[in-house]
Amino acid sequence: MNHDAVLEQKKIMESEWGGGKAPFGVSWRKYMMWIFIVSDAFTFGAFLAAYGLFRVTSEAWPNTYEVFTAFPLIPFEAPMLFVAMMTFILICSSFTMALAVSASYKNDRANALKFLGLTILGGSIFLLCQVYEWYHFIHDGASLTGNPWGTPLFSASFFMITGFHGLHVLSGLILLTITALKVKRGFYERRGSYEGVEIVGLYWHFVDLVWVFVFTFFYLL
Amino acid sequence: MKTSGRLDGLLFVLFFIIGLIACIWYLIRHDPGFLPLASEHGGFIDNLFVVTLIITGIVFILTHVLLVFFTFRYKGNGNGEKAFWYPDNKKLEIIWTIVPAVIIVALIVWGQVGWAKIFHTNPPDDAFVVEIVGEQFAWNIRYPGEDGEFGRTNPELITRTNPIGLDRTDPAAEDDIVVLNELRVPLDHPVLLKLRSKDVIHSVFLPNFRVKMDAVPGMTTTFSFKPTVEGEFDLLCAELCGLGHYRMRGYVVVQPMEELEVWLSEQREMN
Amino acid sequence: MKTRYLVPMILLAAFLFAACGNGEEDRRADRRPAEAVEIDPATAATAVTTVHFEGTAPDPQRISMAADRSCQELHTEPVYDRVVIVNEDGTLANVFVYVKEGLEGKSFPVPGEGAVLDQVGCMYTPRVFGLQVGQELIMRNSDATLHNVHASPTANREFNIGQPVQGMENTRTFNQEEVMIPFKCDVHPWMSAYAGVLPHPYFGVTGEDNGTVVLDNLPPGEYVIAAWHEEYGEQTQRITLGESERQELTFTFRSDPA
Amino acid sequence: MASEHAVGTVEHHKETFISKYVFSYDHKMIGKQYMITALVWALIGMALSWIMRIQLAYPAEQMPWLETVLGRYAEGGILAPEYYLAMMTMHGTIMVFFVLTAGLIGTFGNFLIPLQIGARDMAFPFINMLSYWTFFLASVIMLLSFFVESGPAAAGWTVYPPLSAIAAAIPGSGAGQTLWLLSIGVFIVSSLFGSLNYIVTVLNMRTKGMTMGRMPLTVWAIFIAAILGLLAFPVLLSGAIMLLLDKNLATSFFIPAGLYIGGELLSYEGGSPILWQHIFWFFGHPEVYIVALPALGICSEVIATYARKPLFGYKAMVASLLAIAFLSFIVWGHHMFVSGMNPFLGSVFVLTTILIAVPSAVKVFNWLATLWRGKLHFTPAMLFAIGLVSLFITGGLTGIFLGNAPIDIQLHDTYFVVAHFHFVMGAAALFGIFAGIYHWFPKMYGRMMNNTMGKLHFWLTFIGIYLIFFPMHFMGTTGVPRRYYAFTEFEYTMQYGGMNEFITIAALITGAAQIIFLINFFGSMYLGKKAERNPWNATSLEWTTDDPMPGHGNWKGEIPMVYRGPHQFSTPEGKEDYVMQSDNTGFEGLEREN
Repeated sequence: MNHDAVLEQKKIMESEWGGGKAPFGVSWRKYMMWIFIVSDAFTFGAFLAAYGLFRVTSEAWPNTYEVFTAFPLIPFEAPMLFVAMMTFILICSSFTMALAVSASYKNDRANALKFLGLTILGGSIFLLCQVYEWYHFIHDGASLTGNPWGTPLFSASFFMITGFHGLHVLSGLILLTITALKVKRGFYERRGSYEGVEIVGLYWHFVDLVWVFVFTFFYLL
Repeated sequence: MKTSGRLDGLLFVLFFIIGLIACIWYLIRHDPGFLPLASEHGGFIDNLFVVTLIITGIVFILTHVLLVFFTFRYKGNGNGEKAFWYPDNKKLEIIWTIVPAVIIVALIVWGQVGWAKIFHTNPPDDAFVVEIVGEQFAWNIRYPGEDGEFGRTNPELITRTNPIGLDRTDPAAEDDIVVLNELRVPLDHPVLLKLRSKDVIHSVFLPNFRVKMDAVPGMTTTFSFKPTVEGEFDLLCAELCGLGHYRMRGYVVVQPMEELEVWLSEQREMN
Repeated sequence: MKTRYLVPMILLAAFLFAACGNGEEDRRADRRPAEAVEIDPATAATAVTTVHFEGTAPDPQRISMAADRSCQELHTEPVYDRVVIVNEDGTLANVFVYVKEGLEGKSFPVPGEGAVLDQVGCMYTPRVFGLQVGQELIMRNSDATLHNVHASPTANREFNIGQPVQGMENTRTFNQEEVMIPFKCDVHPWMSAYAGVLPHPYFGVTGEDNGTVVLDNLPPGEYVIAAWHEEYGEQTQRITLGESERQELTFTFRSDPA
Repeated sequence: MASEHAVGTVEHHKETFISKYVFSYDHKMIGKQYMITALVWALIGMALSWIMRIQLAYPAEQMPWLETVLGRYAEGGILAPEYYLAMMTMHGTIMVFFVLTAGLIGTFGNFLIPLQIGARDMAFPFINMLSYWTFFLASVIMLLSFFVESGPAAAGWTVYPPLSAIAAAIPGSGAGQTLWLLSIGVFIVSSLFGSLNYIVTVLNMRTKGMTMGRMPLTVWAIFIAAILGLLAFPVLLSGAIMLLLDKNLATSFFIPAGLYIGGELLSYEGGSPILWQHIFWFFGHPEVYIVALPALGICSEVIATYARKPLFGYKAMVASLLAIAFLSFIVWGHHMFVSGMNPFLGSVFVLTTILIAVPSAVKVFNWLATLWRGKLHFTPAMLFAIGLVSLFITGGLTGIFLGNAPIDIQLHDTYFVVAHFHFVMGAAALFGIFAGIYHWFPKMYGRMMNNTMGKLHFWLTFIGIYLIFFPMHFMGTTGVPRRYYAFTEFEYTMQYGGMNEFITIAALITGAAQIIFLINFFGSMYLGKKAERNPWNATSLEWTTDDPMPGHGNWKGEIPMVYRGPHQFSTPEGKEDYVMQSDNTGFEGLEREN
């Protein structure tokens, strides 16, 4: 066998993609989460694209600044204030999630647990806010088949998109809770890797990112 | 590992030859081409079809001759004798990437010229306008009448005697003529079809005129063409629309404008 | 190692649940039989109902069967859409007359013989008819073309049966009382028929020869008799029938509600 | 990260019947489960096509036995039009999703990926097991829809609303359609589970020396198909959710205002039926390649093996797979040239669509070049692979007609389309399955299939496919529309009465020929000749396992290392006419160094 082939084989055996190891040092768990996120992004992408089409083709689209004006305990109208607050809370929870991941990297169990707890808190508040938002929207007469502000596609796509996102937040909260319990019991410490926290973190950032898109396209624009 | 195979190679050859003969026999005997042409733009479609058929036919026969010949010729004995070592040939591969690409781009460009003629040119102002409203399972054909304008319609007004919900309070609707399944168009005169649907998606298919366009509820689609042959033709539905899809039959009558106008005035009296 | 089967078990349970849920639907059809009524022929009463028409009947609309040439070939003379048929004696045909109230809680045997809805010459025959809850409805296609019987009830289950072949018959039954169920043929938009489904046998349709319906063999009592016409709607009258009594009722439909 | 790679060190706990055959974690068993389920579905799908064919050949003929078989779907021995459409819809759905998608990527993706890249199992065997059982659940739900009162879905496998969304429009759009949507939703989840595993396993679990460029073409094809599935299926999921809401909760995403159906004005408002078509075909066209690519991959590998030649232009073959996959996402509009879509968009789609012909042509020419001067061994697998090439050429060329929009005006929704996709997607993919089964059966069950029966099966099927589908080109050119219950209503379609009868007889015979396969398949499982470890003298890693039928974990000892590319047949240096990828001749000592 010629020398070149041997050299090449040597190079291959040491290379990142040469087999026998994970390219970029990313474990299969993390790959799976990334790939799932890409796939799920297409689900949301399809919803948002459909929403965009409804909006462009509808003769009149309600002005969201006139629709989402409720804020608990405030007697006057505060357009978009509530949803801006929700968005802020969710972004904060993304921030605490990042802190939890970095704490877990330092094997700082107490801080990891603390920031995970804060993330769960933020997520729960967001979800409760969304319940309020839905309650108010329904109270004002919106349903899947109609609403007082015009085309029923408005309320239907609102319920569909925020509902689908809310389901994601809910499952994220469940995942976070499980992860937090595992951190508390020292599962990751024993394993020697806090990767689980990082993976849930990826999912949580994704859910937040989707919300930013929903917020931009549905509420702001 | 021992395998027989002389027979298989031979069978491939036989199958190819017999199949080819059977096809040619059938083509000569039954002439199963497009239905007789009756529209202007259809000639382009027919030509494009025939040219594509010739090109793909050559490719089909060439590749199959090679495939069949190779299977016939290169039978191994299964004793571990080596085949010809030939893992790749860049030049060859580039050739058979580029050549099909060029042929295909030519076909696309030519096709697009015709496509533009069919869809991107506005029908003339004096085009004969007919509206076709599909429903399960019939075609409501509406002629605008003397004023050349279609009256308002409103689905809330639909009854058995007013199948498209024509709003008779609209002056433009007064002389509208609605008939069932009978599409009459003038000879050698541009026709503009406006298609709508009452319920599900239908598709107006006039095989002789090389016309096909979906009738989609909630929107109006159009197709314009020029009939060139007098006579009676078929109107079919080409989009699955329910259990009566297969017999959603309409009739197309092409006649000189004068005769058509006589018929229209008869219909107006009956309406 | 038990937990590894947890998820598949849940899936399996979900499937079984779905399978059972499906069975539920079929069981709904069973109805508890109410008390059967014995009618004494000696005391049975009779209500004779005549339906009159006043005013001018609208001109019948001509049906163009050019839409389906296999239908057109079945007729040599023009066909009219006869929604309003006024008989020579001034009575109105195709009125469905029935006992609307007064028989609640009683049950009557279901006739073994089915009611027939025929399709002849691309028209429904009869146009208006009645049948009992649970009685078979036989739908027949006597034409050599596709018909479909599309019933759009509200209380009963909707059905839509295609009949592509001449002589084809399909049967269905209705489980709920409903007056009237419209029938349509989607292939021939001009075709329509109406059926009244009642839990008792006291109904009839006025004919083209006379506009009288005799509701006999009724147990004595107080009733609401109704008459329904597809163009002019429903009218009701309350009557009390004594033993063996015979009463005559008259309904009058007017062309213009003056 | 070395520990991550060792996922494959399977704990050898005690295997029970349930853990071995039912809720198995072993990728090989899961692959077989997919295969058997898909075979059962294939039989059901075929039976449905028989019913359709009998109706088309003998319309309006009273066949009392039909009522015996179909019950209320054929009262009085006549298949009613609404149930003909239901049979047609279910035939399409079953074949596309449950046979071709699950049967190809599910079977061979699971069975082959770890074996061919040198892994002990998939990255996440638990998700792999779930993937099969969610697929099973989807199957059960779909099967249930045959038993609901109004019958299964009947709006075509493309389920265009409003027909599919409104029960009054066609009986199948009642409970049957709801179950259809649910089943497809579950199927998408299953497909997601599968894709996650395939992709991650290929990326992360390759044995030492197995670079991406040394993977057998089957793995490449399945890898790419998995990516397609990952990106295409979620879009269908979104669409299915919206359609389900439209159907059952009266939203109007896809349903416009003012519909008048069954004598009633419906209260929907504002939706767009065209949107569904965009969503569906954005999924639907990649789906075609999710089905086709694995078959093409199998075909490439089988041809190289039995031609005893390296696959000609391995890199071009991979590149063409990638090109086809990429293009498949931007061609969906060619299903909608006459749907009322803006004709300018049509022009764009013409370009992208017909461009797919280029990588497809490259594949065909490379296959031919692989056969050239080979030493061909005509095993059943090889015959099916050659057959696939022929079918792929035939079906691919007709795509050039349909992709060119002006011709499509005439041919859209005619039997020409039926012929086209049955060749290029249906039959070609089916041949891929058969080639794969004949080729890997010894590794699956440790026994050989019967050669003579295999060949008989091939010839009957191959000739049968041509007899069934080739004449449909003629019918389509004449303008015979598809999805017709009978061709009795138009004079020009009636001229094909004899042809329809001919096609039906061919379909019945071809279908019956599959019994030969079933006998061979199940018979060989128990009675076949015991297989050697590498009966075909093939080169890829699965043939290096210790037994013909490897246990869980695949290799008893260490996983072999890879020293060279796949399909190394008749190399000038080698002693024999094949060199296995794990053969370390010339590389002695390299392994120890590491």
